This record gives sequence, C-alpha cells and structure tokens, in this order.
Amino acid sequence: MSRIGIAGWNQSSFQERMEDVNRNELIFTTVYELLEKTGVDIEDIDSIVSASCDTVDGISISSAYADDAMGAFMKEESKVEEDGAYALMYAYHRLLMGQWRNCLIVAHGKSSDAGPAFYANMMCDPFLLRPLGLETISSAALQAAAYYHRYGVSEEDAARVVVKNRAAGKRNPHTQVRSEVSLEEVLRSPYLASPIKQLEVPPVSDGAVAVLLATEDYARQVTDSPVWVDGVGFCQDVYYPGHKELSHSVSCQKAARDAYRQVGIGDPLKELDLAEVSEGFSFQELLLYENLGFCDQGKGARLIQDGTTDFEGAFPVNPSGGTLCANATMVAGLARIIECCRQLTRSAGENQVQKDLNRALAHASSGLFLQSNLVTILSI
Amino acid sequence: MARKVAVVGIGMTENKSHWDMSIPALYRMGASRALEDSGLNVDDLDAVVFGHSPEYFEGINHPEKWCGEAVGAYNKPLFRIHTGGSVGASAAIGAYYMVASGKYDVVLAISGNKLNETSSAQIGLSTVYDPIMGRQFAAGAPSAVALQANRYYSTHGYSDEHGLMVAVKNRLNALNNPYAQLKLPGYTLEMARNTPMLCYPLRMADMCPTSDAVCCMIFAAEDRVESITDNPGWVLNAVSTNEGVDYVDRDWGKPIGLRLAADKAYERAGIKDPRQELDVVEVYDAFSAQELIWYEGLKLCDWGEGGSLMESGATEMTGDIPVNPSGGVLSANSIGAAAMFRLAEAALQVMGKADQRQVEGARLSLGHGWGGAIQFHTLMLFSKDKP
Amino acid sequence: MVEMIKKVKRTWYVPYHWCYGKAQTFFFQKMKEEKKIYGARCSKCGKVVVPVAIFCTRCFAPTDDWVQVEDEGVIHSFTIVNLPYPGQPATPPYAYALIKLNGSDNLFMHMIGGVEHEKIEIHMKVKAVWSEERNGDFYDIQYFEPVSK
Amino acid sequence: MSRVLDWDITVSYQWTAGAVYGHFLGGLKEEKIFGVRCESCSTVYCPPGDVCPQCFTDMAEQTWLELEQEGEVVSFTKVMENFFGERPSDEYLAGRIKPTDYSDHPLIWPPGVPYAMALIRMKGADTAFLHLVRDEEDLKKLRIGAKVRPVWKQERSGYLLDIDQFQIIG
Repeated sequence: MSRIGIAGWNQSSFQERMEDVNRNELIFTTVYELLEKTGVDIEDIDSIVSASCDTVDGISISSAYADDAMGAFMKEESKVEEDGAYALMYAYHRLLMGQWRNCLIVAHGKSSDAGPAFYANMMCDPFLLRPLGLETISSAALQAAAYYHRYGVSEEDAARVVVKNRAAGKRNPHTQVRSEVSLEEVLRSPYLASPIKQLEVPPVSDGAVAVLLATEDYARQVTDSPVWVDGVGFCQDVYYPGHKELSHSVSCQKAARDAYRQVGIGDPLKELDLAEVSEGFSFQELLLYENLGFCDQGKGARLIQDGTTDFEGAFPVNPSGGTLCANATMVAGLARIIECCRQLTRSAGENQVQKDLNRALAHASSGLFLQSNLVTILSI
Repeated sequence: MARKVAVVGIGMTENKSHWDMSIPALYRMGASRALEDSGLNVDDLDAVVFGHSPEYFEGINHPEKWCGEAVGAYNKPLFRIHTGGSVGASAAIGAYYMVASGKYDVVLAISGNKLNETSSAQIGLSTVYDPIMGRQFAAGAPSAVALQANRYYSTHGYSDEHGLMVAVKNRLNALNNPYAQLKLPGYTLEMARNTPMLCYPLRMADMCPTSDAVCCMIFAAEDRVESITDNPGWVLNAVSTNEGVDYVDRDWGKPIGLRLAADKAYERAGIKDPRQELDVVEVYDAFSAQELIWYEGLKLCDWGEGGSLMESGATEMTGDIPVNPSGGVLSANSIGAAAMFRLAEAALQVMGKADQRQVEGARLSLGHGWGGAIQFHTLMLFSKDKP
Repeated sequence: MVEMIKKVKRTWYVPYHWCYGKAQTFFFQKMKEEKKIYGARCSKCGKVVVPVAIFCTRCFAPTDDWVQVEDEGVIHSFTIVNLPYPGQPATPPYAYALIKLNGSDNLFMHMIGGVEHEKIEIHMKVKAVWSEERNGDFYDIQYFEPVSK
Repeated sequence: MSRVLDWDITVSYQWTAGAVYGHFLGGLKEEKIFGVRCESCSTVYCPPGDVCPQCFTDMAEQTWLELEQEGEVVSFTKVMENFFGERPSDEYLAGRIKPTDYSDHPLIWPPGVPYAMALIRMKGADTAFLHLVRDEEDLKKLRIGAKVRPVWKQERSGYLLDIDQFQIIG
C-alpha cells in the first residue's frame, strides 16, 4: 500500500464578507491557483472529492454547478457533505485502493450568505430542539457550563485561549482576524450566551481551500516536500444533548485513539510536535486537549497556564490562530490541515514555529456539541 | 491493490408515504433489515456511509447527525455523501471504496429521503436552481428532462412512443417487486398514451412518482465474506463521474459523462462486450425516455440505437439483456434511495435473491444512478463469482 | 394511552444575501441597460460561454475577453410545459427552449413565444423580444420568437 | 460594487412525528411528561429518541412511564443576543409558501431574548430534557442544581412549546 501525501495546497483569503465574488468565482480562483502553484494540469487530475453544504450555499445539490468551477468536467468525482477534512479522509481511503495517482479536494463556504445561526438551528430536529432556538453559540454555552461546573475550570482559563490564538493570528498573514486582545478585554466582553462572551466566539468567514492529495510517487513528481497522511480517525456520537455527558467528547476520544493506533502513538504530547484543532470557542480548546489525550480529563487548563501550548511552548496548539481567527463553515477543518502543512514544510514565514517539527495533528469537528470529530496525523 | 469486496446484506423499505414513521425511524428500518439479511449486528459495523439528498427536501440540515444512531452508528465512524439524485449509489460506492482501501472490514451504506415531509416536493426541488441564474426562472426537473428527451427523439428519428414502451415494460416488471410503489396490473400502451402530456414530449406515464424510502447495503472485505454469507454479491468495481452542467458544446441527447463512467468500469472489470457479457442491468429511469439514452451511454447498443433496442424486446424480462426487472425509478422514486435501489437490485440478481423478478442464471450485473443537472453518473458492477 | 401526534406542520425560513460577482453584475446590467447579451471568451479554446463567467466550463481555463453575442440563435431543444409548479416563469402552457445563440458555444435557456406551440421545431431560428420595463433579470427578455424566413 | 440578491428560502414542512416523538408530543398535549425505559440497558430516557443509542432498540416498543413533573437543572445558558435577525412578517411568509396554507404552517422562530435554555433531569429519568426558563426572576435565580417544574400553556397542540417554560421551585 503506497504512502499518501499532500503534494500542494491553496487557500483563498478568509474574509468576513466577500461581496464582489460569487461562489463559483471563489472556487475557480482557489483551484486554478493551486494548479498554477503545483504545475499540475487539470488533465492530470484523476479524481475530485469536494465538500460543501446546501444550507450554507442556499442551493440544493450545491456541487452541481460548483463542479464546473472546480474543473470537475468529465472527472471521477464525489462530494462529502461535511467539513473539507472529511473529504480529505475519504480521498485518502480512495487513493489507498491504488486506482488513482491523485485526488483534488475542494472545500468552500461563504458563511456570510446566510450566517451560522440558521445553519446550526436547521441541524436541530423539529420536535425537541428547533423550537428552542438552539444554534452554534447557545449549544457551545451549554457545553461550557457543564465543563466548567464538572472540572472547576474558570472563565479566565478559557479566556487565555483567546489571548493565545489572537496573538498567533496577528502573525499569520493567511488568517482573517489579525489583532491581539488582552485577557482583561476578553473577560470584560459581554455575554452572548452565558458563559460564552463576545470575544470568545469565532468570526463569520467566507473562504475556500483546495488540496492536492497523491500517492507517494506522484507526490514526489510535484514537490520535494510532500506532507504524509499517516493516519485518520473519525467518529460520531449521540445527537440529543441531554442523552450524553457534555463535559467531555466520547467521539473525539475514539477518533484520536483510532488515529494514534494507526500510527503507533502512545503519548501524543511527546510523540507529536504540534496540533491545529478546530476549537470553535475558547473553552473547547481546553476540552479538546483532554479528549485528544494531551492531558487527563479536567486538566486542560494547566497546559495553557504553564505555556505548553503557546507559540514558543513545548507543544504549540493553533499557532495559526485557529478558528477563533477564521472559521469558514465546511472549510475550517481542512484549513487546520494546511496550517499543519505550512508548519511542517517550514513555509509559515513570520508565523513559523521554531522547534523541530516532524509530526502534527489536525482536528476537525462537525455537528453541535462536538458530536462528530476527525483527527488527521501528518508527518514530513 | 484494492481489496476484494462483496455485498453481504441488503435492506429496503417499501416506496410509499410512510405517514407513521419519522425520518430516523425509516432509516432504522432500512438498517435493521440489512443487518437481519446479513445476520450481523451493529457491533460488527466498522463504519457507516450516510447518504441523503438535498437538505431542503425535508428541512433538516446535516440529517446524518440526527439519524446517525438510528442506523447503528453510535460512537462509530460516520460521514455523509450528497450528490443529489445519485446519492444512493455514491454512498454505496463510498462504502465499497472504504472497505477496498484495506482500513475497514465491514461498512454499512444507507441512503434515503422522505419526500412527503414537504407539502410539495416541487418547492424543495425549486431550490436546486442557482438563485441568481435560474431560481426565479426555474426550468423544473421534468422540463429539464423533457429537453433531453426531445433532443434525443428528434436527433435519431424516434418518438414519444418509444418512451411509452419503456413506461409499460417497467410498470409491468414492478408487479414482481414488493418494494415498488406503482402497481398497475394490465398496463398497456393505450393506457399510457392516454395520460396527459405534462412536459412535451413526456406524459404523466413517462414520469416517476414521489415516495418515502430508505435503502441499505452492507459491504464486507474478502476475508470476512465467507463467515457472513454463502451467496455474496462480489463488487467488480464502481465508478462515479461528473459530466458538467453548462459546458461548451453540450449535446443534451448524448450523455458523454455516462459513457466515460461505462468505459472506465468495463475496462477495470475486463468487460469487452457489455451487451453479451452482462446478464441484467438496472438503470435510473426517472423519466422513460432516459432509459433509451442510458442504453447507449452504457454501450448496450451504439449511439442512436436506444429506441431500436427497446423495439427489439431485448431489454424485456424475456430478452437477452433484461433492464429494470425491479420496475425502476418509474415505479418508485424517493430520490435519496432510488440510486441505491438500482445497485441493490443488481446485487440481488447475482446473489440469486431477486425472487419473482430474478433473471435466471444471472452472474454479471450492472447498477446505474444519475443525479444533479443530469450530470452525475454512478455505476457498480456485480458478479456471482469472486473476481 | 394518549392520542398520538401525527404531523408537526411549520414554515421554515432562511434569509440569504447571494453575491452576483462582477461578471454576473455586468451581464445583467448589459441586458437591462443596452438589451445586449454578453458572454466570455476562453483564453485556451477561444470558445464563448454565456452568461459571462470568469472561467471556461470545459477547459477549466480563465476567460480573457467579455464579448457581445447575438440575441438570435437556433433551438437546440424545446419543451411545452403544461405542469404547474412553484417558481416557473409563466402560467402553463408555455414553451421553453435551449438556444444556441449566434457567437456563443454553450446553451441559453429561455421561453419561446409568438408562435403556436405545434409549430416549434428543433433547429428553428429564433430572436429575442425584449421587455420594455427591464430590471436586470431573465425577464428582461419576454421570449424568443421565430425569425421569419 | 457587485450586486447582491437579498432573498430567502421559505418552505412549509409537515414533519412526520412517528411512534416515539408522536407519543411523547401527544403526552405534552395532555400535560404529561413521558420517560421511556430501554429494556436492554434499563436507561430511562426523557425525552426519548427513536432508538436507544447504545442498544439500537426501537424505543416505541420499550416501557413508557409517566414521570413526576419535577426536575433538576444539570446545565443552562442565558441567551442574551438575538442571533437570527428580524422575524419576517406573516403576510410575507404566507405569500412565499402559497399554495400551502400558512395558517396551518406557522413560522418556527426562536424565543425572544433574554431567555435561558436549561438541561433538566426529570425525577425518574437518567437523561436530561432541554427546555426554556423565561421568567425574569427565575433567570436571576437560575443555577445548576436548581429544582424546577413545568408551566403548561392553556392552548396545547402536541408541540414542544406546549410547556411554556420551567419555573424554579427550589
């Protein structure tokens, strides 16, 4: 079974509102630039897996017209209705069959066209959840309240995540929010849905990402520094919030364990060099530390207090600024993967983590209350 | 090289208005029937590929989140595929690829829709059009296919009579299929011809019903197959292509995307002459004229000979290449499950489990689904014998 | 035992703010202000796609020239719609066609009028009949009418 | 500047409740709150879903029990901000879903802010029920561990909001 690697990537800018670009133009420029960067012609692309959502685009069968824009004319193609990281997982397994040399992965999401509240409330079943007005922020707030209560985590610990990620975002030319914020400012910002404050909420983002995944020999023809996909674990747990313990995420634990088993990792904090997680909200990054096995349950705050996960720390997490700096629906998880690629290939420029980097973890999630999680292990 | 994979269990719900079942409950029925058919239980499943077509058909975003546990995916890997009308086949193809990759041994694919959750499926369908380029000017699915049918008929000198022949063949076949929705005993060309002309050249008889349904297929890796079943449906290979929508020089009567898929599938399966080697075919006949066009795309005959092939009777149950013994989409269309029904029916034929609609001695079969703006084509080839 | 609830009937509403983008803004502006139809020429194959787009839908190459095409063309296929459904452009029966506009290499979808439906044929030459009152959408053209021989 | 189309997708739905949701919502219409015990793992779900997630059993066929109308807050959030923008008018919506009858398909729209959503474990249940706390005083007193009881609407139709809100009683 040949190794599978990322031979190239391209990311549009992430903006709060891309008003003078329509969906197909955003997709075309993002994919066309990738082909120019990698010197690969559209004729050489063997297969395409795209990721998008009808509800974000406001168009049913959203890939139908989008396919013309991503070069899928007369191609073997399929579409995943999850974050782009799930499309990379599916493409990874397709390539393991040995039937194709490469697969182009394209994820797009103009979240500003409809806004995340409707997208999230429409995920709620009409009988027990939708009438309550549950959506992204209020569902995260319910999880935060349970997490703080169970493990005695303080709102200040959570606020530190915002300070860390916004400082990283200031250095990252590829992200959207590029300004720092102080701990006091975060703690003073008003509650949107207690205990989540205004500055602890991810921005609305429009953007697209394209990745060229390939078998080892094709990848080496395209680049001399492919980033290997060593393992992918993913999992979905229970739907209704009242049917599960919100202070941790069983599906995140199982996804991480599955990925570590494939790669032979025992202690992720020691055997990984860096992680990019889809933290969504401040507290969720701490909860993800615990459920990705970086530390014990309830001890996530210590990793932020002692600076382990800082930019210069022993185990940097979200040196890109994470989703607190850019959060395009259906794209944010794949963006974490290419942020890992930038770091591993030492092409992150001003934002480059200095320590040795051989193996990184990228995390994506889908659904409310971290119901579904996906962990990708990358190495150089 | 890719691992060999077989279908080891199939679960279908009836195509009708399931007025007494919620969306998760209907999905659960499909999954539990497949588990029962294979003798497996939820703990045996390594992953689930969940198909569901447009969110706005039932007004539920990411329905795989609400319905995941109802298909046995509790704390298991699950991801959703969505390619419009072909989603049922794309989900099955996704499950096949996940097992063939070598990383998952038993994967359940499931797909469906409850089109009766809206007061009119057409409202949901109108959201298929780009809001700026077409939604206020919606062609409507039937009229888009009518443009395809008219182009095809006039280019090759056929008429809507040929479409009616398909409609009658499939409605009579459907009498042998307990899961079909339309049951029209004694259906004749006159009866079909007398139905109103809805979108020239397509009459009501040439069009499919709308129904609620879920279809489920369980795929297993070669070293697990013997322990699960003694008449598996071996997958030779599977292909899904996109032809494109608005591309330069498109001829709406000539499905080059389907021909691309067929060429790749036959080449990978070592099939030289599909007309002779295939024993039975299930195509996505949402509208009668399309079955004639798909004959040509699938190389059951040359370009322009679809109508003549129908006239020859070759595709009847008594012919040498029966098409749609199940009655096809013309007899049952839930959109989300319709394409997987085609693959499931093709698999049942080589598994010898097609009961009254069984084609005697079928060893090699093909299932086809289309979706989107008549642009996605999905194929899966099945064999009784291990490849 | 309580009486079972069968259906929960509700209306679901999602507001959208879709972006035309520069090319489509230009396309509808030309229709509205100058009764002209514009396409874009592919930098690789030289063919013209209508409406204006920044890429060729066959070559996956950028277009490099926005060109006017004729508001006259040939019917590639047509249908007569007798079936009522939401969002349709007119009340049935009306005729609807795929038209290959002179100077364009893909197909333009619009209505056929000014002729009995039985007389409409594939390969028939048709020309646009523009609306007096235009506000930058497909209704700026009323329909396409057969060009008298 | 390029043009923007400000419009919406508006569709009327008739969601089929089925044997489990239909039974639970039927209970609300008659001022009853049901719990359902899965006979293979004996977890009592309130509210139930179509299946017991870990056992894959069909909850319609399990044991349905009427629960005492008191519960305890397990987690909550006070929603201070309206995330959904302006509510469209009924006249506009009626026009958008014609020919379907709007009076038969009222808009589904979130409660007005500020309000709270609370996860409430009903007495006798092993799971929690997400519902509303709206009263100004209750919002101030709301805390994890608070005792609450449902306040029923006069007009009930077999809908989640037949319970208007939960009131703090201790």
